[in-house]
Amino acid sequence: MEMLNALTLFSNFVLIPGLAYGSQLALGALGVTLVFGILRFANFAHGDLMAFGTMVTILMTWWLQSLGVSISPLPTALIALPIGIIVTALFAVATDKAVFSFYRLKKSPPVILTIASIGVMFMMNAIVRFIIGPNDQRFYDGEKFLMKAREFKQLTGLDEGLSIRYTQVLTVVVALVVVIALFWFLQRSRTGKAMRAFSDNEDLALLSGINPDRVVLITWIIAAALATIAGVLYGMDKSFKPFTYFQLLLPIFAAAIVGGIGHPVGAVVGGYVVAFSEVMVTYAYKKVFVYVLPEDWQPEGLSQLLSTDYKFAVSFIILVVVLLIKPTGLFKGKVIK
Amino acid sequence: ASHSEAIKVGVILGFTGPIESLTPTMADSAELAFKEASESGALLDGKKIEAVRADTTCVDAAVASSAAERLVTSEKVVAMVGAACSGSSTAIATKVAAANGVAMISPSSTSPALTTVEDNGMFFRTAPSDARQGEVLAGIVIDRDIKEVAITYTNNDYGKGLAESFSTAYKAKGGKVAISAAHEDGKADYSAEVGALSASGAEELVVLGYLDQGGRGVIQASLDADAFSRFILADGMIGDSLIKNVDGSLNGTFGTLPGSESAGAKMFLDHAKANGIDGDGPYRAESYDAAALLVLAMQAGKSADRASIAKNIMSVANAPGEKILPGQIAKALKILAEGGEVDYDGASNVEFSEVGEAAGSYKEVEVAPKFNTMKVH
Amino acid sequence: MAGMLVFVGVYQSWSVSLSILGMCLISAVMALGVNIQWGYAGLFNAGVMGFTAIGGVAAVLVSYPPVKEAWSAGGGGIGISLLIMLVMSAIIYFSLKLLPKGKLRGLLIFIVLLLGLYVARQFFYPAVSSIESVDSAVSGFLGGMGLPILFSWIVGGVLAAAVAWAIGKVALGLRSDYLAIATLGISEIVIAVIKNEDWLTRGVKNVTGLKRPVPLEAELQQEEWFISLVSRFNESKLAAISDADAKAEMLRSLVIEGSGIFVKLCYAGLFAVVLLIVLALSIRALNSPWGRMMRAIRDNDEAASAMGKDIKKRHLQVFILGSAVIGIAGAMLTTLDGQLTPTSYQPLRFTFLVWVMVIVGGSGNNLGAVFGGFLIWFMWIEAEPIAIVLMSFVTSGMAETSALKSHLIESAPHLRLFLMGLLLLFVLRFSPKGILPEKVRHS
Amino acid sequence: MSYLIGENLTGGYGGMDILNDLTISVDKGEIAVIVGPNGAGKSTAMKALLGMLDLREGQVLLDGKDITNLTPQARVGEGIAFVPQTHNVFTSMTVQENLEMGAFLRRDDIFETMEQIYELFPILKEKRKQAAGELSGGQRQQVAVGRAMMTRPSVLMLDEPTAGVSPIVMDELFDRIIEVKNTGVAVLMVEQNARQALDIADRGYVLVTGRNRFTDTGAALLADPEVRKSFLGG
Amino acid sequence: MIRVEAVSKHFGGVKAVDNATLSIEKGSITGLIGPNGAGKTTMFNIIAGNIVPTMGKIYLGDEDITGLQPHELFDKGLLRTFQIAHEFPTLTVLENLMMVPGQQAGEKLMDAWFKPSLVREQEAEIRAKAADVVEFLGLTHVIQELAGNLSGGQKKLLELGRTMMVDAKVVLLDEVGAGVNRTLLNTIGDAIVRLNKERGYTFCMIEHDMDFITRMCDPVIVMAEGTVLAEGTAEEVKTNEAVIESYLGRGLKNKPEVAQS
Ligand SMILES: Nc1ncnc2c1ncn2[C@@H]1O[C@H](COP(=O)(O)OP(=O)(O)OP(=O)(O)O)[C@@H](O)[C@H]1O
Ligand SMILES: Nc1ncnc2c1ncn2[C@@H]1O[C@H](COP(=O)(O)OP(=O)(O)OP(=O)(O)O)[C@@H](O)[C@H]1O
Ligand SMILES: CC(C)C[C@H](N)C(=O)O
Ligand SMILES: [Mg+2]
Ligand SMILES: [Mg+2]
Repeated sequence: MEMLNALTLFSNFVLIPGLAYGSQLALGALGVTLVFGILRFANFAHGDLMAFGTMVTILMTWWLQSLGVSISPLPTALIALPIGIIVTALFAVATDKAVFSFYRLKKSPPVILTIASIGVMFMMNAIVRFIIGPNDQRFYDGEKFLMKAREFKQLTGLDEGLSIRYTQVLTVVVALVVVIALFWFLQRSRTGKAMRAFSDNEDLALLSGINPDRVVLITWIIAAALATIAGVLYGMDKSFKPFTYFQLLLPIFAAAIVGGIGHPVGAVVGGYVVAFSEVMVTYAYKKVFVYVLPEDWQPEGLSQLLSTDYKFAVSFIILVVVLLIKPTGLFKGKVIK
Repeated sequence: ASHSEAIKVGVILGFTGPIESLTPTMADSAELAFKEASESGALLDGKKIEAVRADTTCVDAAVASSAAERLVTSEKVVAMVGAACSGSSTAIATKVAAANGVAMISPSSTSPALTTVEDNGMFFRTAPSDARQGEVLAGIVIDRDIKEVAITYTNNDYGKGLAESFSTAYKAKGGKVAISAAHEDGKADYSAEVGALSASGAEELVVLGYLDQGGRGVIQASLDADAFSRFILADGMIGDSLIKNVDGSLNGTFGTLPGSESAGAKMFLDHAKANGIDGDGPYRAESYDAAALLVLAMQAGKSADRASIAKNIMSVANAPGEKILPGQIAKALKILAEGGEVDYDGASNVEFSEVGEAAGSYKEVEVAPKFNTMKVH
Repeated sequence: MAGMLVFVGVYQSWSVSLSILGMCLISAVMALGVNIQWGYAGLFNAGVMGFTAIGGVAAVLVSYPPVKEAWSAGGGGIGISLLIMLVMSAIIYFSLKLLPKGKLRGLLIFIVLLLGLYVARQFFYPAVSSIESVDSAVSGFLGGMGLPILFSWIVGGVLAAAVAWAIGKVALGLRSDYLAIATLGISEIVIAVIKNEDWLTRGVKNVTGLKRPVPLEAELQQEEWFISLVSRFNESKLAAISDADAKAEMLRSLVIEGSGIFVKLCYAGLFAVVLLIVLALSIRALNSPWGRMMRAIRDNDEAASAMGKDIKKRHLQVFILGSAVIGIAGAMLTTLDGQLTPTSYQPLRFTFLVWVMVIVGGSGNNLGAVFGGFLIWFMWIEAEPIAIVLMSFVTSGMAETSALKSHLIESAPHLRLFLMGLLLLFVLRFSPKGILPEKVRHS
Repeated sequence: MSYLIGENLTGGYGGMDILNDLTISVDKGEIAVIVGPNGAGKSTAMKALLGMLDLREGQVLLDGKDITNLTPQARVGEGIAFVPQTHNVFTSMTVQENLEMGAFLRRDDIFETMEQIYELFPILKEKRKQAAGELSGGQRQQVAVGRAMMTRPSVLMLDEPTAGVSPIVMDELFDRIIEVKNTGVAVLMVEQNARQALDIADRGYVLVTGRNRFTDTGAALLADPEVRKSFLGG
Repeated sequence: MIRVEAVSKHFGGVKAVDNATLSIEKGSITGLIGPNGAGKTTMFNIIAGNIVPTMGKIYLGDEDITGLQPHELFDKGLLRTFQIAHEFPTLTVLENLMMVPGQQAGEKLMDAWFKPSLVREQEAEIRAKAADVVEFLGLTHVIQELAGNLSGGQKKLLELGRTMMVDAKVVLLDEVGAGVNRTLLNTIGDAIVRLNKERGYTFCMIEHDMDFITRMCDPVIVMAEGTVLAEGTAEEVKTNEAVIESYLGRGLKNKPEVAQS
């Protein structure tokens, strides 16, 4: 019983939130790592692309809601999502045509594309705020809890509750499905291999008859789809706010790079590394110990490994340490010069 | 200058950056006061006021002072409403306002350090220093017989200052702070914070942050995980958008915010609503008041001259004189024009200390299911 | 560029133009620092923010007057714990040097470390809490040394260099983007320390009212010599006014305006001196065999190493140099701001924007970096008024009450970022290698 | 009329012209070998034929058709395969994937061709799951040639295919090239192992500073003492 | 001069070098041949400090140099070239050579800043030397060209040229001949012999051109599958059955009439 209580407590505050947050980061990191791996530059506009995709989906959702369309108990946003993806993909492709393709043609070094992406980031940033404003938007209208803490207590008779949200489950499942799909696509499918070939050696890809425009197009479409899915899932779980989406950029990049650039599985693992290092290191284990330890072993203080003051520092320390041990990320990512 | 030429006043707030969702309505509230004055036709014999907005970004002192520099030396504003964030206010006060002799009234900079800033007498604020709010809030918490709390604060001068003053006062009154942990604004996830806070064993959580930032994130995450069910809040957290945006019940949540149950606060809400502004939110009342004070100071000195405005702010803010409430700017202008005196109370019950900051009375509010005022402290 | 500043001077005001100039100069120094690392050696330092902040801390530690109460409350404790740490490091250093490698040595070091940390903590935490409780609303930290703030520019550079040395030792083995994220992470750690170690930096409560290396405007306005200087400058203007009251009024406003300009000129002069020194040294270094060696290392470190160049040492050297320059700029920035606000250190502003400066200016080219610093800062500031003008132009035709109009006006500040992005893309489109591309003087 | 012809090719990399009025051709079922000093423009000539160089003058004909304006990928689609001198493998992909990429445009079953390549270069079969970037220099060269052969081209262009491969592999490679040619493919290669290459060549070109210096059958060039001394190392 | 004792290098499962022992005698021009993938380049990488061996020791003279960094070995007079040319693409040909000499005053920042005349003096010397090397390699017409724009063979020449910029004790040449015109290669061969005779350089060269090996090298070491398969004079090695089987082969099948050499 005590053991179960401890486990429930740990799951409720560490495991489940960590998994869900990790998956959210992972979805974002997948998009980043894809562009990073195939088009060989760090796309700073990805956070704002996520915001853009989410915004389109929200607008669609509102419209559908105003029409009275609903698939309750599922959230309406799910019907709006495909449209969000399409619009975002068009937008991403247009951006590439207007901005990035030029530098590819010039064979500019990656850093130039990265800086250009900062320019794009500023502009998207403004576009999103122009259209939907800087405020919080909530658009989740489905059933919220799969399991409420109180219900769980009643159900099991435990002292500790466990709450699980639909959005959390959805995010974890989607993240796993997407990473498997993407991994399969890149490793096994013809197009996926062509994309990797293109990223490896553009000239030689040309000589093998691979059409670079198609590779770029597909990359952006997938990246936009990933961005929209990630953004919408995050927005459903927490809320949509443009500024937060911009702030997501850093942990997402950290996840993608720690995992190893260009490696989908790495991105997901990286997401979990970042998420759990935030959640676990600063968690106060006192209550858990109270359950599992005998009376006189129980700790005096909060049993935090480190105070929350240094929460972000801690996750960055872990990140740096991981890199020192595995200099190109957990999954031997690319080194883009 | 001819009559047709409008008087320019700066509205310098963090329109982009971490408080970008707060500032538009603050600016609207301030401009509402200007509009009233302009439309009254009584301001300096029918002068109009033109508000010139500028962005501080909230976090970048260099941008803030450049923007203020532009307002003062290029746009030639006669005074400024702003800045919002304490950091920006400090930079502008020392580098621009003091240097050029231009008065500024901040509606929301609450850092205690601003009390002693080297401003050459040019910096005023309608928001009270955080030093006092902590004490008031601690008193309320003790009165409700809550003996142990966990605290989370936004990791900036506002949050930290408030958290310190709260816990000092709370401990002095016999309370126990189980944990006091910062949260950063604008982060993606707050489950780690909630985990630590809840593990501290405290049953009540004091949230000292912003209602559309990390503060709300912490509350949401707490409700989702069933870690805390009600919260103790300070001014930055209080506003109806919190109730609207948090998914779950906040019933029983209580807190303090500057202001009074004066008729003024209510009047402001109605007055704002009539003008299409949602007046119920952080620092909106204070913004309106800041603007109103500038207008009245012009009128009192009978001149839109910078020095004259700065000189007259105190006199219109404090007694003696007729009490002025929101929506009564026209009336006040008339009184002043006729040589009378006013004591502007406005939406937030303005009363300035010698250094020009609101002494501040505080409302105790509780959610049921909207924020209701219980008492004034 | 000068033309643009003059344009602003004429159409907005000289004060605005000079205040932009001051920041342009600082930005240029920062950009030079990054350029030394990236342009010369291909080191991707995304921790610019951290080094800037360290410079800022130096400004406080050098110039802020010591807080006596805090020192007497906890100075001793801090001192003792520092001493313990020092002794501990010395023991570890010598045991590394003198003792043979082995389990025993490892164990010894571990024990010393543990013991040292434990003992130091016993002094450290009480000291910290007593320091922080000294008048915590306005002080609560140790303060600095009360020296002229100009010293901090050197100290900032030295401090940044020391930190860079430590970072470089551990992280320089990483390559390209991995180094970037590691340095970014470390800079976040640096900021976290500055934000949380209140006893040293006052943390997020900010340190304001730093001493200035130049006179205060308000005092200047009272100075006899200054007033007479201003009136001499504007003799004809003043002479044209006959009315004595109006004349005094005019003089007063001229003095106020003049004081602002005078102060800004002083700052700009100081910054310009630093910029010129750094620039001269950079250019000379780049065009020397040292620069050639660095370019070779950047091109192919494996081959350079086979040709006898000590890559690690050189990378470390460049990393330290560049970081020191950034640290100097950070101290200058805090000097200009007159305050240290740790929360303002955001990667977007202090890391990425500086990178934009370097790349847009032309990486590898010192003048390019300087130019980029000027241009990007100028855009960063001037995009706002342009945006407002643009927006009011767009909306001028609309009805006063239209919802669209108010929405657009409301959104105008965001147009600033839009314009910034647009300009950035424009510049990059027309000079994809940067405005002044790398131009090496080949031997 | 030869199958692939580059006529009066003139052009370079922006500065001085590297190719000066150069003409090169190869017919089906024929091996043509280009030799010449380093920097003579041999690789540049290959690039010109492939459309990876801006020509100022001249034209490229394939089977009588003017392909001067086609993109490189389009020329690949027309049946030209090319092994560059450097950067000729996908370093991050496995050996097998490298070969698959060679057959990217093919829709039929590539299994058989792949087996043939493995037969020709047994080491590749052994290493098929290893990243090409981890191979030894000679092994990489084999991957590069294998990749090009996977396209089953009508023209096979090789830029120093035997650089760095061991004698035994070189012999096998030449054997195989002869076989390929015998199936009616036009083979054009640049070689510094010139004697061995000219030995199997139907046609040889000696290039100096981007110009045709000698053009003859392989045997004739081999027999020419001046050519031997100045270009073939005696 | 160099002794390699029981050295192994494993990459995951691949045993690139497998318990190999060999030595390069002082003053010799030693050939190192073997099938592709035999581990020759890996052996060079180990000797030159680019790779740390999994097992075994390497000696330079009597000094244990296992695990030393490449630049430390450079200072001890051990130089190498790379099989895949490692030029510095954004440096000119001249600069590629001029960067080589160690202990240049101008490479110390303090001197670069404050002793310009000393630096200038040294530069003039180094430049003259580099110009000689360029001349020798026949690259004079591209002396100011960026090395990245060179042809494949020119890059290999440059690679070789760098070793000629300093006085070395031991030079490891990894297939300098591959891609180099044979006529020029002969000249290079002569130069190598001259350096060997006149200045006492020790050479070890990996090469697949047996004619060249035969002309230049004594002894010749044959590696296969990571270990030493045979050792001896070129003639001995060429007639070794195992070497023929795994490395030399027996000529073309399709065109048996071997070219008259
Ligand atoms: N980084 C690496 N990872 C895995 N395997 C490697 C790596 N480097 C080399 N190998 C393997 O080690 C073996 C020896 O390679 P090495 O480059 O030493 O061969 P070599 O004798 O120089 O051949 P060549 O004559 O073709 O240049 C090869 O089978 C190669 O595939
Ligand atoms: N990208 C480039 N930009 C500028 N010049 C180039 C470029 N590539 C080659 N060159 C120049 O063109 C000339 C011919 O080069 P090319 O590569 O065609 O020679 P090559 O005959 O193939 O020589 P090798 O036998 O050494 O491979 C050389 O002088 C070289 O410097
Ligand atoms: C607008 C508010 C968020 C400002 C805050 N009270 C501060 O002083 O910084
Ligand atoms: Mg070539
Ligand atoms: Mg090799």
